[in-house]
Amino acid sequence: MPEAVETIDVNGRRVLDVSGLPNTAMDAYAPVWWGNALLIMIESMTVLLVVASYFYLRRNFTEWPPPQPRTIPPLFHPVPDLALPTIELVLIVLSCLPMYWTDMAARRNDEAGVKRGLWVMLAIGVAMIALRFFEMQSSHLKFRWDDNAYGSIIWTILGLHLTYLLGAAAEFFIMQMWIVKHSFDPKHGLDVTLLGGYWYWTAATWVLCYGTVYIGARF
Amino acid sequence: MSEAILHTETTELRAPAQPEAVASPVADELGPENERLALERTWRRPPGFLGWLTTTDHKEIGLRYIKTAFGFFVLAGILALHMRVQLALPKNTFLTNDVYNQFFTTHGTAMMFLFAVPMMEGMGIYLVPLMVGTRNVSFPRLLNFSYYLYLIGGICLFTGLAFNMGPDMGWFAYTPLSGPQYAPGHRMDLWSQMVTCVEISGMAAGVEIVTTVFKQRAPGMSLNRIPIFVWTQLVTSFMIIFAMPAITLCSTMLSMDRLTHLKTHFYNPAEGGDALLWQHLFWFFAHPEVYIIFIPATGFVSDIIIAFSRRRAFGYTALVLSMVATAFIGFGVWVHHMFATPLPRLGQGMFTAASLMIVVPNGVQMFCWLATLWSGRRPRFELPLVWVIAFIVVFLIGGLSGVILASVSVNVQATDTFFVVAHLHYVLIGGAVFPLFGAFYYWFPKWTGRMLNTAAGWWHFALFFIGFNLTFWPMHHLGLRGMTRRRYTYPEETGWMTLNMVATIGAFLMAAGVLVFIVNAMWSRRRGRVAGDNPWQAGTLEWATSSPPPSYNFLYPPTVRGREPLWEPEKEAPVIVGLSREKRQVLSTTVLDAAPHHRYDLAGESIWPFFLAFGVAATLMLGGIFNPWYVPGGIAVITLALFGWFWTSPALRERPSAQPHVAGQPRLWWLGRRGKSADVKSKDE
Amino acid sequence: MNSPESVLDPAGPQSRQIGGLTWLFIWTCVIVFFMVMGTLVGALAHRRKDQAMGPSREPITHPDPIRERRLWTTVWASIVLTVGTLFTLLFADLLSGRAIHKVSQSPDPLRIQIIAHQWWWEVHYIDWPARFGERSASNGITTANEIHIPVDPAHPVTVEFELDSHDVIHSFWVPNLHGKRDIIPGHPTSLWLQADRPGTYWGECGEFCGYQHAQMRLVVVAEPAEKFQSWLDGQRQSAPEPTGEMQARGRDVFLHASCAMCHSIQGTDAHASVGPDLTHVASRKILAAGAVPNMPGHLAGWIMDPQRIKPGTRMPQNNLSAGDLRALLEYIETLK
Amino acid sequence: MYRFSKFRAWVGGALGIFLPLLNSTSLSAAEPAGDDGQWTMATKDYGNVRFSGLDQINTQNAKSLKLSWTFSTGVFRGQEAAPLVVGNTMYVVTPFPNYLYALDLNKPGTVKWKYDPKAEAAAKGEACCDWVNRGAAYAEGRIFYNTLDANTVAVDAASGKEIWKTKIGDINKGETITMAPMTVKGKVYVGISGGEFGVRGRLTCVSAADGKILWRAYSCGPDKDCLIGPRFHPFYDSDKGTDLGVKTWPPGHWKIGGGTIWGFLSYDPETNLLFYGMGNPGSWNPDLRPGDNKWSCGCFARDADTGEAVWYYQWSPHDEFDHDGINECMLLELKVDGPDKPARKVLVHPGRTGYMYVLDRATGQVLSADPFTRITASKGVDLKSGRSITNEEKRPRIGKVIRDVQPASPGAKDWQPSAYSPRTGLLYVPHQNLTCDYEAVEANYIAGTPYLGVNERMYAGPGGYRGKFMAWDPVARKEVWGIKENFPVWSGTVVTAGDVAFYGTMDRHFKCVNAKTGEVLWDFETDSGIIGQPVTFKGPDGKQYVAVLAGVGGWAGAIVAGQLDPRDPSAALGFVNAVKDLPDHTKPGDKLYVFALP
Amino acid sequence: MTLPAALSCKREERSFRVAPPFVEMPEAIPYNNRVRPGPFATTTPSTSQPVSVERLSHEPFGRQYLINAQALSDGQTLYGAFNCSGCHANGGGGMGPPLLDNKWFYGAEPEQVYVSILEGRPNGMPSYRGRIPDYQMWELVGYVLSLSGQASPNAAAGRSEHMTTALPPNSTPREKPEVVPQPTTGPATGKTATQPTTTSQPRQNGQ
Repeated sequence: MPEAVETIDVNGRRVLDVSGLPNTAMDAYAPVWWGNALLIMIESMTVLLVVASYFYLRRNFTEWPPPQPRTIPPLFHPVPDLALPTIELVLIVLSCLPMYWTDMAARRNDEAGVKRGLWVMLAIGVAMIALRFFEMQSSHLKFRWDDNAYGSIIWTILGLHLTYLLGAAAEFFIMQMWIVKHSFDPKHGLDVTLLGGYWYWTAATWVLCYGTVYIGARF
Repeated sequence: MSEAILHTETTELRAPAQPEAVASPVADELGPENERLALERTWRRPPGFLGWLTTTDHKEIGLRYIKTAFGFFVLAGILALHMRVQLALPKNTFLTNDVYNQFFTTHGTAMMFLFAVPMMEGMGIYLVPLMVGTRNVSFPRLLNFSYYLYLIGGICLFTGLAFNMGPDMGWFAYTPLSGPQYAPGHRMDLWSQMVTCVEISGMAAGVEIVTTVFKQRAPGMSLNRIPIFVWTQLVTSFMIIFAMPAITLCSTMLSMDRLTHLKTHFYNPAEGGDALLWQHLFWFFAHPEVYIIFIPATGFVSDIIIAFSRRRAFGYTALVLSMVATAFIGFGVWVHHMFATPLPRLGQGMFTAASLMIVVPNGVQMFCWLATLWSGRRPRFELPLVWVIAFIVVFLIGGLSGVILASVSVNVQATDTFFVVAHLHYVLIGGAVFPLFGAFYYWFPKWTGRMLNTAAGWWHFALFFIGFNLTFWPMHHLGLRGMTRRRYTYPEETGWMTLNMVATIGAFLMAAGVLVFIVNAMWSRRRGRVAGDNPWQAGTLEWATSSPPPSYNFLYPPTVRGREPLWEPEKEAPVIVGLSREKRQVLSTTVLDAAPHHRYDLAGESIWPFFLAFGVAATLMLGGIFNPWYVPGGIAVITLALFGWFWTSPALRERPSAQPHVAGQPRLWWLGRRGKSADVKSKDE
Repeated sequence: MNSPESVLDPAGPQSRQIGGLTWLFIWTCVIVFFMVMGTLVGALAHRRKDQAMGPSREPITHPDPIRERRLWTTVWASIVLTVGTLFTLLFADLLSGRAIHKVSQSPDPLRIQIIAHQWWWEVHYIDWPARFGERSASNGITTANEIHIPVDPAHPVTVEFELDSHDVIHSFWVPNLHGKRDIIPGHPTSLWLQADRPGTYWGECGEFCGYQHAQMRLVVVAEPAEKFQSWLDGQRQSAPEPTGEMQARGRDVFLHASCAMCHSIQGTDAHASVGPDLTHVASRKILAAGAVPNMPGHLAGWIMDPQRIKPGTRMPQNNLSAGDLRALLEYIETLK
Repeated sequence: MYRFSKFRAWVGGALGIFLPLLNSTSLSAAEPAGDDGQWTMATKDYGNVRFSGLDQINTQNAKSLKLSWTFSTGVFRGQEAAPLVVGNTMYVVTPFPNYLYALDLNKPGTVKWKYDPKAEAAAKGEACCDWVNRGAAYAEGRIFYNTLDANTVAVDAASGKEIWKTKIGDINKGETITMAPMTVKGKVYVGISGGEFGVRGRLTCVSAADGKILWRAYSCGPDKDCLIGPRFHPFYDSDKGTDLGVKTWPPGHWKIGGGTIWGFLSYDPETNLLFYGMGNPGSWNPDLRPGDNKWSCGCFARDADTGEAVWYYQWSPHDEFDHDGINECMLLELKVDGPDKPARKVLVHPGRTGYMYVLDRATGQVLSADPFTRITASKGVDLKSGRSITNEEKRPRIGKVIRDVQPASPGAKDWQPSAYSPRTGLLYVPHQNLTCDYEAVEANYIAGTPYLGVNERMYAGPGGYRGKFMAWDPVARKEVWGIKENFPVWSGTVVTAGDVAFYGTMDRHFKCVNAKTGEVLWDFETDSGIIGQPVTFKGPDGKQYVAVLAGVGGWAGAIVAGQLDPRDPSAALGFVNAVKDLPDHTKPGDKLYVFALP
Repeated sequence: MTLPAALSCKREERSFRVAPPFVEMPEAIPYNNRVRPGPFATTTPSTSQPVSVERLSHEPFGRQYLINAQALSDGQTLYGAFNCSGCHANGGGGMGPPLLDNKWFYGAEPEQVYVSILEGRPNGMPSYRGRIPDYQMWELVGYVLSLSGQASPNAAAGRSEHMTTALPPNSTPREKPEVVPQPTTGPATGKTATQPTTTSQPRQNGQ
């Protein structure tokens, strides 16, 4: 285990020689991990506040979701469709597994493994975005964002989560590009593990959003 | 992107790994001078406009933050003078109501969002790396990004004002007045996008500071040895991280409510929205915001008191814990801004209790300062200390009027009157600007290498202190006599004229004080007395390097043996060697004990952060004000910038540097350097 | 420096409670302030006798532990004192809150509905103790910017204000009588108060509400029950028929120019409700929510060029011929 | 069989009026005693029963009904009128400009004459819900009807010459007339429309002879104006007291208090009482008019000669959702007390509020009030106090959308008249299944402009269908059968002794159904949606004919008639949202269809 | 970024006071329409109206209101206060024709809309002459035009704090105005049949 050595240099000063220390670190030892964790904290706060707003606005309605008068025939208790988001839920929860493998591959410095994992994750990310695209239609959600406060808040929750997905997919893509173009190195290994953390968080957030928008509306 | 660079680097990166050659004490034959030259080459920012634009030096950006924020302070102050002139006489016609509304809104907004918070961030950005003994912040490019986003946001606000598009609904922009129906045009859109810009920038700075403090402290600077100012910055940054999402969220919701094609209903009571939702979200941010401004100021106070009473802080742990407690409780008192709204009485009682409780940690801080002063050496009345003493006086008044406002019954009388105006100015000017001026006098020598002129400083102090009290003390009376805030005129029979006139005179005295300070600063930075490294014989690490510090901060980064490292009897704490001279490398330490852990390469200059800031601002401003269809385009720009940023950030393992520095600067370096030295002419030539 | 609308000049039980509480808080704060100031002066000026505390500039890195402990004792004592004070204050606040709540309950209040508009107050008397007349919808009155309430020491009359806003947030505030109550669209609320001495109390809109927030004032006239009764009865009358030719012409002007598009006068065909009800406008003390006193000259100016007096107000500029204006003023003067 | 002809027009009013009336009263009690085959008033009879004794068309042969002839009026607006058949002439009133056509039934469809009242065009802007007219009345050789610009005219039935024209209201104040007048004993009773304009509702009694106004009975204001005197004995305490028409309003508000009368009147010759309902109080927004707002949204029984009020019952005190009380009051004798007890003289009112009210005709006591549709706006009717129980959750508030209020403003059933068959003992009720989102907003009274203060958007209630044609058993107090229709059933209905009932739909179907089972026997597709009142009569050739005007419009069809923009759900006071797809199903029409068996 | 700001001058101007001149309304012009809202008028006082010629000086008379946010917002308020919404709903129409669409019976030029409000129109539009000050009429004109997207979308009113109805003016697609004759009694198909017709040949399309 390399460590910093306290010694006396040629000029007779007491010095702490850190040249023996590694220049890589993983997890909470790496500053980037902290940057990532803090950004996740910021976003968690945002998600929590949006969800809190959801329940705050709910108090203003006697029925939730309210009837949808725009369509013919109008809808009473127009809960959003469950099929797509449930597929998303299953997909994103299951996708934590390949993400985990990728994460582990990165820790092992297994370039092929990381590449393989990133391809899978990129595909999953794109699939999620595609699913979200189909999900974010008034025909599924039953409301437009400008119909009433209920419509506004559910679109906002889904849109917010969509930006997380977009961000994740973009990161999978750029990471993969880098590894294909250059080669795998510990810095990008660290990045892949951080991306893993971010993805787990995105999945957890979706569980929360799903619970709020889809399950919450049914009670 | 430069193909050439990428290509060569690719091939080099694929070369088999070799043990890394770093400067070792043995190799350091030429000693400090060689080290200095090498570091100079590595850390100096590239010359020219592009270099200026892309800089990642925390000192440069920190000072820019400070200067920019001070600029907004002056502008907002000028607006305040106009308002004071308008209010000096009843039924005055100096300003029209429309202009007055724009002025007071811009004044409040600029002071809160563009001056106070960024100023504190700027101070932190400048001082924190120095105080923890490292060479730069963890994410230097993020710093560049956050500064430009802030700058663009601020410029937009004042440009808007100049073009009759100044926001005019008050700095807390209560819906539905700020909503689409009652605030026509784009004034409030501009406001909310400006707020979003500045808060994103603030959050970036918060992340920056937390990581730097957690990961880059000098070896030996365990958590219980962190200078109090750094603690304040740490706590503040955490508060930023938890509080600011609320304002970005609620201002985004406001924009969406107002925006063409979106027109959501978050705040439309008819369609199930709620005007109170805005108030909850806004105050959930804006009350902690007060502490975000105030807590760093207590850091100035603590450090200045320690330096002048010449003893280590009395009750260091108590100070830190009370600060943390303040931060926690600060999140639980937002409702006291809403006591006049129809809320359940029980809730109000709880929030009263919480609001009173916050006095306790603040009281503890106050007692610890007094105890430090009491038990230290008899202080010399230098200007920094004088400002801090004035702070204690003035802030105490503000705090006590805050106690008065914590009571529901009294609050419903006093809220939204000039009593609150007086209170908040006593708290914010007293709690932040007084310490800030003290900090200016204290750290000015560090920034410029020269002392501020003392005589002018005393004039500044006298004018400002007297002016301040003349301005704001009468407002307590005005408020209790029924003068509501934000009114552009008042009838004569109210009898408010005399006090208003006094306040106006005071405002001009304050302005004169600030003017004296500006002249003093301009003059002193070139002609002031040379300060030397540590003019106050203070004990924290920023004084361990030259004034102003070199681009790499410390020739040999220090290690720490105590809480006030420069005062430790054992002067011989070892210095750090073995960091790469060719790369912008810093030592990363562990979070709790600050034990050396690994070497960490920082990113170098790049145009992408600026590009990203511009992209984000343009997306927000165009997409959030005019048409949401600009957003996809903006996202494309943002993505491109992020790709560029990522692509050019440093890899952890790089090719061994065979030669001390790269010969010849690549033509397109500004697209992104990996923190390696550019060939910059050294000073000796 | 005498000011008519002062928090510290209470005229009702609610504001008296608050006033007392305010004084308690103020004096506590004054005492605390001077205690801290004394300590501060002491800290700066006291002579350092101790050896370790001598005149040297050497920093003290290891303060004397005994002294430190003594200091800690002092600090702890101060903290305990602070907490104690705070509890006292909290308790006082809760007590006064309860007291206010208690005096605010009345089974038979005078209920006044206030609708805050940009930038005036619409006032409806919707219920009252039986002695002030038959309680039916038609016996209520509608006025603007001026509220009369009875003062009756024998049988105090509690006034319940039902507050609502249909545009933006306003805040109802009469400093002499009670604290503010924000009127938030979508959140109708109520406020109870009582006056126990006659007088004219000014009120303000407490929450910034747009261009004329500054000139959205109201006046509360607390008067003995008999006077109040006669005022109430007077307000219940329809507008008198014009007597002279000039007044008749004035009414014609009112009905046929743009006035009747927004205002109503009971007893005529004008029933519009965008602007204040003018049935008894001449009996009011103020015009335009306190922007100008109610005098013929001001009234003329207000009718002709309201945007000069109150820029942004909803009242449009008018241009009546001199004769018509005179006639109109003469008619309005009869609307006592 | 008494038969009018122009030669016998001199026969006195009393006699002339009485006979059809005797028909109806006797009919309501026992077997149909035949029918003269005429249709002399919009309601067919004084009891508003709309039962025709003709039985040529019956459940067996109805499926072979054929179009006999058509007539195009040239006015492409909502055709709500019932054609009159007197002798060999059919009289058709068009929407504005309110032409009156006399068609010769001997030569089917030829125009004998046309009368143009030259109604003022400006009235079109003052009519809330299209420029409709609900028909005319015949008596003494004269046709009486109302024009949109608030005039009542008497036209010589033979020549088409105007005999007199009386101004009943002032369009400058938003007063228009759309209702069909009723004539009794030489008097013409005329209401007024304009509840959306804050007019002061009243019933005007005009002399049939010369058009002089004999008396007016206001729906709000002092007792003197409302003709409330010593004879007034309402059943419920809340209606007792002096000057309630003033006291239940904010000061002076009764002057703009609405309570208009624009539905059908009923008349009971035995007691010489008129029964009619009043419309909504002035300003839809209830916040502006605290109090019960007497005498709006209720039902008056008045002496037909003097107009003195006898009793009053309020369907919806302090009306919150524009639930006008103008729906027809059907005068029936029903065994409501039990099969063994004697039949009781009752007044049946299928209310806009969604309740089927059965009132004692003599006292105004509510015997029962049962919901005949889904109701969320109220929680029932308290039979003790007679008041409907408000649903606090759905109370309109300014600036707050109250969702899913059923019935919506057009009510569970609007003006479209029902019919009653004494043969089946069932009521045939065309109605709608609409709910709405309702937001009160500030309202400003300016004479001659709408006085509403409401944003509303209607939509189909649960089930998705918007209209229903229902048979209701008033004794068993339940629905017997119902036919769900896509669009509101805005047409009237008629039931015959052949046990068939006719109604039309807005998507252009004219249907004949078995009155006992609800089976659709015959369905004819017309040019345009039907909102008119079908009538049946015996032609000069002795055949039974069925006639109806097809031309969509009215409130429900305003989107087509007025070419409104469906992008605004609040258009046409919110009805557009409920029938956004109507333009895909029909275009405006102007045609009279006459059917007969081949 | 400063570009939109630079464009904002006119849009964001808030000028409440109408500058003189006042013009005398020529009462000699006969009413186009005898319906005049408000209390019944026997005589008409000789009011003259403050006219808005110089309210903003950037654009030609009448069109200045289409680019000023405050004027359009005031117009929105007045549209409700003067009960325009009663007949024209939130643009979808009702008793009056819709204003959201591209069909204009009497022309969509600001001056034509102004005359419609001032003089009324024969098919039911009342005349507001003398009832609404001139500059407020112009504000109404601006708002009415903005309903079909004729005003600058940057200045047009956003959604109101009410029930969601039609698209707010700032989101309404700009319609191309088209002058069409009012279908007074004719069918929607354009065929104007005012003569009664009778068919004796039954057309059978039912059973």
